[in-house]
Amino acid sequence: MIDLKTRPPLNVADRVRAIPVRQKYLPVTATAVLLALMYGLGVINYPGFSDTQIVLNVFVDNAFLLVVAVGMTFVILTGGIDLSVGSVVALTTMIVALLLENGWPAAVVLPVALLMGATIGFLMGLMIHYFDVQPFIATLAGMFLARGLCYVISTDSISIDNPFWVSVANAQLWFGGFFITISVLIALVVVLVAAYVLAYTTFGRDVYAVGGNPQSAMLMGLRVGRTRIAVYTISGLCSALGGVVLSFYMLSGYGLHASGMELDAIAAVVIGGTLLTGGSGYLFGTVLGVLVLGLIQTIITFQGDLSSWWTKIFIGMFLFVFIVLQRAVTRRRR
Amino acid sequence: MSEPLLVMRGIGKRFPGVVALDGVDLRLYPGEVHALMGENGAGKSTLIKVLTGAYHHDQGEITLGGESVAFAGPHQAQQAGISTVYQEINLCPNLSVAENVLIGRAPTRFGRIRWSAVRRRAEELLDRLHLKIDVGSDLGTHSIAVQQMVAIARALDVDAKVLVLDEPTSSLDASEVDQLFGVMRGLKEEGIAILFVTHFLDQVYEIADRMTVLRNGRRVGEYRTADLSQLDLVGAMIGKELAALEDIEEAPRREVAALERGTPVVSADGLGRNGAIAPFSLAIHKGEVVGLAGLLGSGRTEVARLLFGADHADQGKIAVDGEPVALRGPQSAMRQKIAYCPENRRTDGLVEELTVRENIILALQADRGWARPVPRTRQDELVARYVKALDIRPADPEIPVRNLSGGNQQKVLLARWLITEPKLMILDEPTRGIDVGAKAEIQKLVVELSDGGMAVLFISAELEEVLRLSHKVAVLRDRKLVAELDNTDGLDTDRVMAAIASGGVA
Amino acid sequence: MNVVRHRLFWPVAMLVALLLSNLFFTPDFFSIEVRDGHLFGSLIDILRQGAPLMLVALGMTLVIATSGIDLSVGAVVAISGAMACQQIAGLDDQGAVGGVLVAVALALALSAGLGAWNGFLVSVVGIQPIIATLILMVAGRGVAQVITDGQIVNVNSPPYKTIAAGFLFGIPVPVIIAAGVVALVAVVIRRSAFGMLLESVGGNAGASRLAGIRSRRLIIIAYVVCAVCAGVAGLMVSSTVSSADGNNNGLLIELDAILAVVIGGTSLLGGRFSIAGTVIGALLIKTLDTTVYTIGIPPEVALLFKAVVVVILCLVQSPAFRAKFARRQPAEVTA
Amino acid sequence: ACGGEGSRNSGGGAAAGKDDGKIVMGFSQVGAESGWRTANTKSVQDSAREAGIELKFSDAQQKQENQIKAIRTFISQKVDIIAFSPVVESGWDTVLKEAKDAGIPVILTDRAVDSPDKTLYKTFIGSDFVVEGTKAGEWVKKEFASAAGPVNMVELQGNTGAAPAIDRKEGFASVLGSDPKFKMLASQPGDFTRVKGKEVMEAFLRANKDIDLLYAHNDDMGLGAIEAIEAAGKKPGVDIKIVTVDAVKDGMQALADGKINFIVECSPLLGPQLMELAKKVVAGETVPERVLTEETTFTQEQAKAALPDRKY
Ligand SMILES: Nc1ncnc2c1ncn2[C@@H]1O[C@H](COP(=O)(O)OP(=O)(O)OP(=O)(O)O)[C@@H](O)[C@H]1O
Ligand SMILES: Nc1ncnc2c1ncn2[C@@H]1O[C@H](COP(=O)(O)OP(=O)(O)OP(=O)(O)O)[C@@H](O)[C@H]1O
Ligand SMILES: O[C@@H]1[C@H](O)[C@H](O)CO[C@H]1O
Ligand SMILES: [Mg+2]
Ligand SMILES: [Mg+2]
Repeated sequence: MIDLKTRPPLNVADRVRAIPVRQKYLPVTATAVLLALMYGLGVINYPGFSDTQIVLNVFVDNAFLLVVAVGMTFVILTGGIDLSVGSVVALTTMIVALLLENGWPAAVVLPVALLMGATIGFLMGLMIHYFDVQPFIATLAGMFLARGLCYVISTDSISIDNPFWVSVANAQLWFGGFFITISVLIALVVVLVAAYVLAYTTFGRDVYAVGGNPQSAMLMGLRVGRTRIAVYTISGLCSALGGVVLSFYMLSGYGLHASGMELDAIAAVVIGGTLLTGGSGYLFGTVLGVLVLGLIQTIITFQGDLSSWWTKIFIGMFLFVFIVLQRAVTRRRR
Repeated sequence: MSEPLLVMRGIGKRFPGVVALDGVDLRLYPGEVHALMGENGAGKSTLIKVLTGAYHHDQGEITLGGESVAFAGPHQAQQAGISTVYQEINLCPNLSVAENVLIGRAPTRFGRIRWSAVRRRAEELLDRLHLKIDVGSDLGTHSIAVQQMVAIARALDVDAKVLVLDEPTSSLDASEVDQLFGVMRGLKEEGIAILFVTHFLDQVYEIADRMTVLRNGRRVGEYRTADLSQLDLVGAMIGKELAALEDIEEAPRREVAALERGTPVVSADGLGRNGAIAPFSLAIHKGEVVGLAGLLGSGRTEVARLLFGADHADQGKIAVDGEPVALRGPQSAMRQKIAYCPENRRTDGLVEELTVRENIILALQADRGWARPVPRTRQDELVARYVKALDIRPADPEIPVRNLSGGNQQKVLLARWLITEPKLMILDEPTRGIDVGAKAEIQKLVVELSDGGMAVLFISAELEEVLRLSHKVAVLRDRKLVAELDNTDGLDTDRVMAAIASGGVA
Repeated sequence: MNVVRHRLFWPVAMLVALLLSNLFFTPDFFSIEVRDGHLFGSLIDILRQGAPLMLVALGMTLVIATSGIDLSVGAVVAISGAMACQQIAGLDDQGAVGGVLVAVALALALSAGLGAWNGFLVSVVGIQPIIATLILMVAGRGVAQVITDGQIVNVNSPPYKTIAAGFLFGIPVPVIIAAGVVALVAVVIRRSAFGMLLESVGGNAGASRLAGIRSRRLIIIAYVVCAVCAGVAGLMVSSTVSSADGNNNGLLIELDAILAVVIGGTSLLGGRFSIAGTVIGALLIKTLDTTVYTIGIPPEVALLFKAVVVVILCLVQSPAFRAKFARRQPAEVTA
Repeated sequence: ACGGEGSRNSGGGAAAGKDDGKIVMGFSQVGAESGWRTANTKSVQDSAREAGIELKFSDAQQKQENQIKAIRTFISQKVDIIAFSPVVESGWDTVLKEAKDAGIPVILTDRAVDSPDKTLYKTFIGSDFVVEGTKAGEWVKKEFASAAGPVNMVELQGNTGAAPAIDRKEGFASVLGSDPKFKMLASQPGDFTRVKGKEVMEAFLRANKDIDLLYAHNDDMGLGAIEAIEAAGKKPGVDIKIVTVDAVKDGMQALADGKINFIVECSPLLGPQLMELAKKVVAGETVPERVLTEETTFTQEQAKAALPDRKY
């Protein structure tokens, strides 16, 4: 009989296997390279673009999107989708503004807002897991619900003048002539925590497993239900936190805030190389995806002579070129 | 004997339209290997899924260590000490091998997974099965056989009282089966109860102490292996005395001389694909069965896929009936009347939510294009013919193929390609997971097809089967075609093994 | 018993319930009157107003069957209307049937081209459908406005007006068009092998390839049909008010369309699809809108109302939910 | 000082043509959601060209956060002056403070902000939506003064939550809300669009047999509603009186044709006034805190007279 141990090393096979390992990082790498190219394009074409503050502004202006996209990454990694995020962001700003207006202390308002977001996410998770409602639909209902609640609270915008909120909103952290805001710090912390959770905790790995094949994950004895409910809860929580960050950014609550943000968040995650079918992707990619979207906007503003409709076409073209190039780089032979 | 560790009593389970289990009893004692036997669709996998809570049963009771249990899901079953390898490999292809072995119970410190420990532990476990692969690689990049081993390694890691193995050996070759049995014997000694499903009767007699036989969702009986002859076992499974078993055992070896080798139906000349298979040349003639032998991962599937155009060859030529052709994809291969039954029926073969009829008709229809539908009456006629010929059960062509048992799904796949009446049929592990009776049928079918002039490329992990059916055996090793052996009197499993081992003719 | 088990029982029940609730507020809700030989009435309104959504949802069904999704349908609605109206506005005689037909043909050809573009990105370039079609969703409204130079283009063309406001045999033309397209697509799909092959590709793309299905072609066709359906819807929408508004026509129709498809029992994961289900889904959504107006639900809670209906519908349709809460006698089974 | 052409490539400073004497204005527009808005954009662009002001135009695609981003980018580009149309009143303090710190003056157009700190912007030029609603209400009150009542009214609102929708509703109600003679039968959003306006009006007509007056928050919805009224076999402007806001060309045409009875103007043509103010502000002159757009109202006769020179 043949002893498998004495097999000579699989030379060809070894080589074959060496590639896939790196291939995992290919989408993220491609995004990073293309992002750098895009930045270069801006620097060459527009005076003043090379200013470091421009890059920092992309973070300042997109901190809330980043926070929301982190939650979305969890959901998409399990193969789901969350359309409710934009509305939950809006609802959060609304609730924050309402409670502050009624004189609630900031220390109470903050947890209440976060809890509200997590609860909505949790309920959608229950619907998806226990009642087998498709994520797209369950979260679409969540989207209607949250947006609807905003209008029930008020159709008008409510401004925030709570001193704590105002001081956080206006605080600028200066270093060497450049500044970021507290919101940027919050976003970065969220990113780091989430990246750690995904890479190093049992829960994080369950997320990937469920995305790889939920049926298998169930049979492997993983708690699929708990994981799925948890990711929607996390997404709800991140949306609420994103809403809080947005309320720092806008100092107001308004039912029309963050309209369409779900698509921005999904686009950011996917541009970052995460597959919508789940199971594959990295949080770092999501950060890059948000930067790509932010940079597109900056370039268009710098361009400064586009009509409203050409603006739309340009955004579309940027997305197109970006995604096709990314695709070309990562395409696998078969 | 001591008290049974696990008792299932009066288990009933219905699916829409089918009674999969009807009052089934099962007893498992500590320190025994217990075989669960039955034809395709008898209810074995269903019973296992009921046991582990993957399905909820309608009737009956389960006790473990004397206590009544009802698991809400595999997670709870695992917690209670039941470790399971399911029939269709259920792992996550997107995760690394190491993670697949350990996910759900990876060692942590302060909530942080210790990745180095995970890798080490996975390597140890795979080592027990003598599998040396890079545990950091993605599981999905490995062949089914390797995945199967990984699934087993995963089950072995648990501190289990009961180990359930649903057809773990279906894609393993002889030496791997040996490794597995070695491990199973060790576990048995430790007092673990093992429930084992296989369609290989020899394996049952080699390893099992007792067995429970199912037929049509009912328990036929519980036997000591020593008390039941192979023939009686088959009789119990099938429900009648059957000579089929002897038929296969005594089937005459294929006569090479009887074959006229004119222009090959399909010939490959220096065909190869970088990183997948080294350039090889192979000719398959009208009415000839060519067997592919090799260890797992040796590149048999790669050969098949290149010949079908499923993968793109980056060197070499293919000729059909002597005419050079370019295979740009499965469609162009089908134009040349080449058919391919893939080994992984779930991912590469079936469309699970389509019906049996639709799955059978699929390739024929694809070939005609969407605008020229196969008339319904013709569909029904063709499908009925093959459902009958292959004895597909249940014989209702309008149920989703998902609801069929593994073996019957395999037959559906075969039927799909048979109705296209190919010149060359490539069968990649067509008998995996098929019961004795059906296996005999399929082997008979291969003989009939080749007698009728069809060329067949036959891939199987069972060397005996390859030798029994093939006129010629091509031997692969490490993704290289190393030998081509005519199936003359002198050829036996030992010589093929030797060829595999040495990389040439012994 | 068997009726209750039917896939479409719950959507239909919900539809009936909504209609009945209207009756409660508007006693003559069900009355259909004949005026000048034309049918009028709330039910007719729902059918007529629902026609564009029905068409868009129909196309969406095919795309979803391939396990794709098309977010760009709203933009295509806008582009098609813009193209047609811009074309007609440039005619010397806007009442000329020939000129209007040319405009319509141009608009639909353009829609088909956009669908082919989406299909190309998805099946040839291999971009995930949601992102591939997001590109056109974003850029498409811009394109529509470029066509009309950012203006709302008015037309004064009786033939064009007919598309949305005309009557044939007393039945509103849009209803006839929608029914015709639905019937045509349904027949072509079920009579040919298109539907089955589509379901196969959506159910298991890898296996379909190995079975020799040319999935690229099928997928492109699905996106083209979807875009053409959206194009026809775009004609209807712009014809209702004889003007094309590139920025607002078809706004958010993609969400309603997807919702209609899913309510109708087609899974977003692809594979099996139901055209009848989609039609019912679309009618249900349109009835929901009408109900909000007729029973006077305040705008602030209208969305909430919609959310509640969607949730209830999802739950009653979920077998898991019914098993838990509406426990009925165990299913009878025959071997 | 030197020619405008060279400044781009002259490198060095981050300023986009800072020292060439030409004023650079960053203008952040909300979007292009209606014909009104498009006319507004065009007016700003055209008058900038005429006034010799270099315009950096940015479209926010209907999102406040995009407007804030654009303003922040303008600040880093070191433009001379920033102008923008905030759709929402609140939420501008932070970024306006940044502009102020950078020494860049800001002009608000179209809509005010609710900031208590009036030093954050130089001036606000635009219409008052509440006043528009009031004007509409007052016309209705006069028109039906001799009617016995009750006067049955329906209302087509703008997008739920949009400022003009809220204010026009409020202004209208402030005049008629307390008068029992006027009954608001139904009020639903028509999203400022013709298609939606028609659809909602159809439902109104089915549910309410007897409607005397339609108040639409803009012309477009009114135009859609006219189609619905005609399809229902009634005469718009006669059987059902119609009052709308905006006075865009298509609306004026309908008014002249007798299908609309009264339009309250909401002029999008802020451009010339804006450029004038901008020059003054950059030159350091003082400007009034509030500049109202020159706006009027139109009856059917006035519409006929004004129609020939209506540009948008
Ligand atoms: N999910 C399901 N839905 C409906 N019917 C099912 C389902 N799973 C299995 N069945 C049916 O239950 C019966 C028993 O199937 P099971 O998979 O247990 O057979 P098995 O003994 O494991 O066969 P094999 O040896 O082919 O794997 C078969 O008739 C099968 O068609
Ligand atoms: N024992 C092994 N050690 C390392 N790698 C292996 C081993 N067995 C298989 N592989 C890997 O499995 C992959 C698939 O091989 P391939 O599909 O050619 O297998 P095969 O010859 O068709 O075998 P089978 O169908 O029996 O699984 C290869 O990437 C190979 O590296
Ligand atoms: O129609 C217009 C626009 O929608 C704009 O937003 C302001 O007011 C309305 O009159
Ligand atoms: Mg089985
Ligand atoms: Mg193989």
